Amino acid sequence: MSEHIVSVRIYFLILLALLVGTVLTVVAGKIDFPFHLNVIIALTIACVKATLVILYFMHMRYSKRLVWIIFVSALFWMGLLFALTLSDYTTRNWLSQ
Amino acid sequence: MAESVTAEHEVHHPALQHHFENLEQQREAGTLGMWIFLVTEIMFFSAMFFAYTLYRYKFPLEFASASNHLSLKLGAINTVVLIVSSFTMAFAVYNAQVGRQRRLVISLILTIVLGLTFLGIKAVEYHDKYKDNLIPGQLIPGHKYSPATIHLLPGASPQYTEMFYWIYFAMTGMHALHMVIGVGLLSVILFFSIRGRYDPEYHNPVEVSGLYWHFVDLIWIFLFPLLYLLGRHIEHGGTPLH
Amino acid sequence: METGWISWLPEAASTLAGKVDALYFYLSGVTAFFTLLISGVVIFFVIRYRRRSPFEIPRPVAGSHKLETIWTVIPLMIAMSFFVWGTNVYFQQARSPKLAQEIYVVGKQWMWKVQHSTGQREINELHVPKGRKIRLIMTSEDTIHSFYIPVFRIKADVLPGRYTDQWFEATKTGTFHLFCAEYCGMNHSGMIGSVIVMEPKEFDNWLAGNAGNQTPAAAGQQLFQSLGCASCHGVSGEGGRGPTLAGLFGRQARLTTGTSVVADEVYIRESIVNPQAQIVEGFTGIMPTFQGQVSEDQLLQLLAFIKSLHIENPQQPVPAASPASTSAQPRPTPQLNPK
Amino acid sequence: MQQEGYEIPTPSKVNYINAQYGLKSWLLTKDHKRIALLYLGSVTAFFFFGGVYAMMIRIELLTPRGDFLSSATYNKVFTQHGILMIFFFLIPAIPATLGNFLVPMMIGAKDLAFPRINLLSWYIYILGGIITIWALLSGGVDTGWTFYAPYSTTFSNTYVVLTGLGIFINGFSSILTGLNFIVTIHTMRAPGMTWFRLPLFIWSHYATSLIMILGTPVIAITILLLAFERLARIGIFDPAIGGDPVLFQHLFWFYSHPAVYIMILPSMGVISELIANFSRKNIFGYKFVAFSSLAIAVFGFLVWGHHMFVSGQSVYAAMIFSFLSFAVAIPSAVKVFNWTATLYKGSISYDTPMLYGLGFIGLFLIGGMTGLFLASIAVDVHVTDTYFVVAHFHYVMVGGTLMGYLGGLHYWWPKISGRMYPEGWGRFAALVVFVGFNLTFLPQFVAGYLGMPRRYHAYPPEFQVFNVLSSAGATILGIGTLIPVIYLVWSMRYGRHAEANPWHLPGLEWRTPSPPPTENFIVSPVVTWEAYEFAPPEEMEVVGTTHHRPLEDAPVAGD
Repeated sequence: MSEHIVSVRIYFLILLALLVGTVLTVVAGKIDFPFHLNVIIALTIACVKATLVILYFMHMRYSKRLVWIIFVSALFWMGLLFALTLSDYTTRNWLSQ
Repeated sequence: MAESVTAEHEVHHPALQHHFENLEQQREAGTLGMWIFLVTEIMFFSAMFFAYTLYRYKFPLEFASASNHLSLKLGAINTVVLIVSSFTMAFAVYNAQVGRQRRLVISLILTIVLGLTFLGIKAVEYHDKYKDNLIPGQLIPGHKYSPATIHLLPGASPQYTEMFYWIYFAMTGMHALHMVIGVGLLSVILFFSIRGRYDPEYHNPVEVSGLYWHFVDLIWIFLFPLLYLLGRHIEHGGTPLH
Repeated sequence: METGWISWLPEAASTLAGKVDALYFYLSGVTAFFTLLISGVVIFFVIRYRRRSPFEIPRPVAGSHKLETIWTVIPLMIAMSFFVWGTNVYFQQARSPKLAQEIYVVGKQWMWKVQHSTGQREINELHVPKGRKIRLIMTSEDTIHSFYIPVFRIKADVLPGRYTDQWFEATKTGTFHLFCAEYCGMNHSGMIGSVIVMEPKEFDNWLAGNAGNQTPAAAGQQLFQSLGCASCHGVSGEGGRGPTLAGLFGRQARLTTGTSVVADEVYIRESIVNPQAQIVEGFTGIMPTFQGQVSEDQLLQLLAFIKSLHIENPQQPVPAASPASTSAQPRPTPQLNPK
Repeated sequence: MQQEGYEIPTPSKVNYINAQYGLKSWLLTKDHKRIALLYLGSVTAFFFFGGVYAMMIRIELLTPRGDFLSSATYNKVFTQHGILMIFFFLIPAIPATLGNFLVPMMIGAKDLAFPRINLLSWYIYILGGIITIWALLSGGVDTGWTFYAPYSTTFSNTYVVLTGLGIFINGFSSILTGLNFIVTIHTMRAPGMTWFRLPLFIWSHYATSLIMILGTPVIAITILLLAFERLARIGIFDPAIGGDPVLFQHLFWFYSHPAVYIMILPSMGVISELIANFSRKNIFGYKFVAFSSLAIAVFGFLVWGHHMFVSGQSVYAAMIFSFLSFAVAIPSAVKVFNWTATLYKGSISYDTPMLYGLGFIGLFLIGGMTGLFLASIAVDVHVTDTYFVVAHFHYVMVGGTLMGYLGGLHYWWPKISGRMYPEGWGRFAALVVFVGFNLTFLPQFVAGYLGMPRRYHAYPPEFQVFNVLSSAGATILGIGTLIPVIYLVWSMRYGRHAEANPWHLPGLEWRTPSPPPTENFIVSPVVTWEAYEFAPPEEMEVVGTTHHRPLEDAPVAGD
């Protein structure tokens, strides 16, 4: 397997997308969305930006499956930390209700 | 299968380490090693992200009030600086891959300069917080934390804004530390690039340092909205909810 | 439990103890059986198949999915029986009974401070009646402690800045150990005391014998005046610029965030030290924080006072174990927000 | 099918030990085998350092009154015993010594993927160790190895920050070791060494490394936040600004529970080797044993809340954690059953390593079974923070790791040192360790259920009988661990020279001279056999994978 060389054009496109994402998130941050949407919008934009960086700048798109597995498992473990700890905090006062 | 093992031993690239069979194996090991290191970094930060999540959920108004005190302008500029530096880093890797020596050196220098710019702006921000006595606790003698300069949203109690600043300094401080390490790492790469150590066949160190640099960018991509943006809509007349 | 067993098991002196011991016996029996079975098989194999000549190569044995499945599923089922039983007993214990008599416990380095609802104070001793349900409401003045009574098989950490609780019903009179079970610093092993279980009658005498002490509720009422709470919440908690407190305890309170919380001990404590955190609907956050101004003891007294406010006459002390005084009983829902 | 592959390892005088001389050649070595020896020496030193503290604890507890040490000193002693033993002995014990030595050899590689990082990890370990010992000597630390906030952040006036720094630094040594193993196992296996031909030792080290890289960073940041909280006098675990001390426990146990598996999994790997090799049988249910290691690594991350059943955590979270804790018992049970089945119709020798292997099964049975008591919440509420827990985790962590460590050390000693250890002494010491261990910790189960809290400097007199038994056992155990040190050191000079393959085993590490040359193999090996494919010497010769010589006629060591 030889390494994949990403073209400069793609790098430029990604840069553009990241900058647009930054502007969008700042603008969206100042607008008052209903239903707590602000957090969701901000995090969605951040996730999209992060995905672009990972896939193209970090060449994940062209990497072996092992690299995908490693990265996804990191997110999975982070999810475990969040989920199980929150299982405590979110249910602490259930008993008294 | 056995033949291939001995066959490739004949042509030695000078950068091939003795215990690897060939450069391909060495490259694979290097890249894999960095990705695994990034996994540990994700876990490292995730504990702080969790603390953030928990306390923001607990003190939404205090977090929003304290967050609004941060400079959105500087934060946004820094985001742009870091994104561009990520681009120049990617460009450096590209030039290493295709063997353009001069461009590799230039893009590495650009990346380092942008990284230092980020740190400079961060230092300005820290200094502002220092002047406003917003360094949490008693870390700095004579500058005990005081929320006096924070414009509190209705219903926010001042003492819990300290929690926000604790987490702000912990997360951005850790991030800045990673930036410093990254700048150091890239300086070493730059040094070797100038000496012409890398070629299209062997440039794994550039690639691996690039992975690290992008990762640091990645963390900031999340830190920026979480720390700087989460209460802005309230400032602009929104409902004070989380 | 009197005979030879005495050195293997602690006395069982609460209604819970028997249940925990039963589970313990079940666990011991099952695990001992399997431990002996497996070690027996191992020892048998080791002797039976010992190496007889230096170069013998035994025939390889293929694995068996059937066996693997069997020894995955059977332990799983046994483990699940432990889980169900253990969790079941735990949940019986976790829910405090509504009709329990309440005793306040404050842990500090390195002593236990106890106050009964009649006002009696004790240090490193806890007098309780046999046959009545007792609920301990506990907090710490400094670090984490853990209130542990082995003969009752109960233990719960005592945390700063928060209330935890546990309950028991003693079944045996006598004097028993009380330990701090969470390491808390230099004199941790000295943070011990006695639990004295008495016949209910004797206990009532004991309580009466120590008259003259102010009840926590009464002390709380004084604090309520002296701290200026009454100026907003009304002398008897009837409300004013602040929300009504009479009848609040145990009810749902609607908050400005649109959600509602049960006004339990934790909520009331939080509202005193961090009034801005959960503001009742229809009010603004004008109340100052009392963090650092009232001690944990005083907080408990204020709490006792607020709890007592559902009765017509708030001054009346809470008599021990009288059903009328139980705090967490469901009540008709009075108006929370005077408009 | 076998055309070529093994050159006969010609007995060469040059091996990794005598390839170079001088202190510098050791301190700057990048050879994984030499680094393993550096670790071996330092890890053992930390074990005895921690052991001295253990003896002080046991002497103090001989009598109910605190008459030997003051309570402040006693608190420091048990804290430092825990810190040294856990962070500086149990966690690196097997991976950093035996793992470092054997992972490349077992997969047929010349070294680990990152030899320089490997050396760096030893220096980090030593630096962390020096800082910790410095903290201990300049006044010590009394928070318990668990560092619970807010005691550690606010109330303790001992060297918490310095000790924390030592542990923080040491964590990176663990991370780098794990990283190195994973990359090595993925990229550097010899041709023909497929995943299911790997010895189970490698599988368990792979699983261990996963825990090291996923868990260790969390404790590192937690300790760091704790240290800063102590310096700033305020922080995220402090109720004064709305923080929750229980959050510290969550983050702490997120690593520290899986850390138990960092200790026990490598040991299980050793035991799998011992059981299979010393009964000359392929391991029963290879894939089940291999995957159970991974299952333990994954499930191990889901159960930390069982340390917190009385901590004020939500009762529903307690229920979830209890359930998952029972689930993690299953893969451990599967391993024990498969080991037992492996013995069936084997050819079982009673050499020292096998005695440790069997001893491990015994101790692990007791440790594992009592874990079921602790996973049942109702019983746990009564026995948590008592000597029941102390006994349980010593059985699992110490019993498990020590048995695996000593067993593995004896098993591979001919390879490591090129010398045989004295078999008679070996068996004797194994017996002493086993008896001493059980005498130390069995009585503690009883004391614990009777209600004796842990970390007590003085205790009610009715518990004395158990403590006297325990202290007697600890003395025996202490002697039992000293004996091997003496005769192993002795054997390095006076022991009988070891052959390349003294036990007649198929593993790759036995197909190279003892001690091995610097790059492990004379020719890069090609693997054509399954793991634990035993064959009589003649047949092995037909396969052409091993030496043919008259060496085979020599009697098996110890027989």
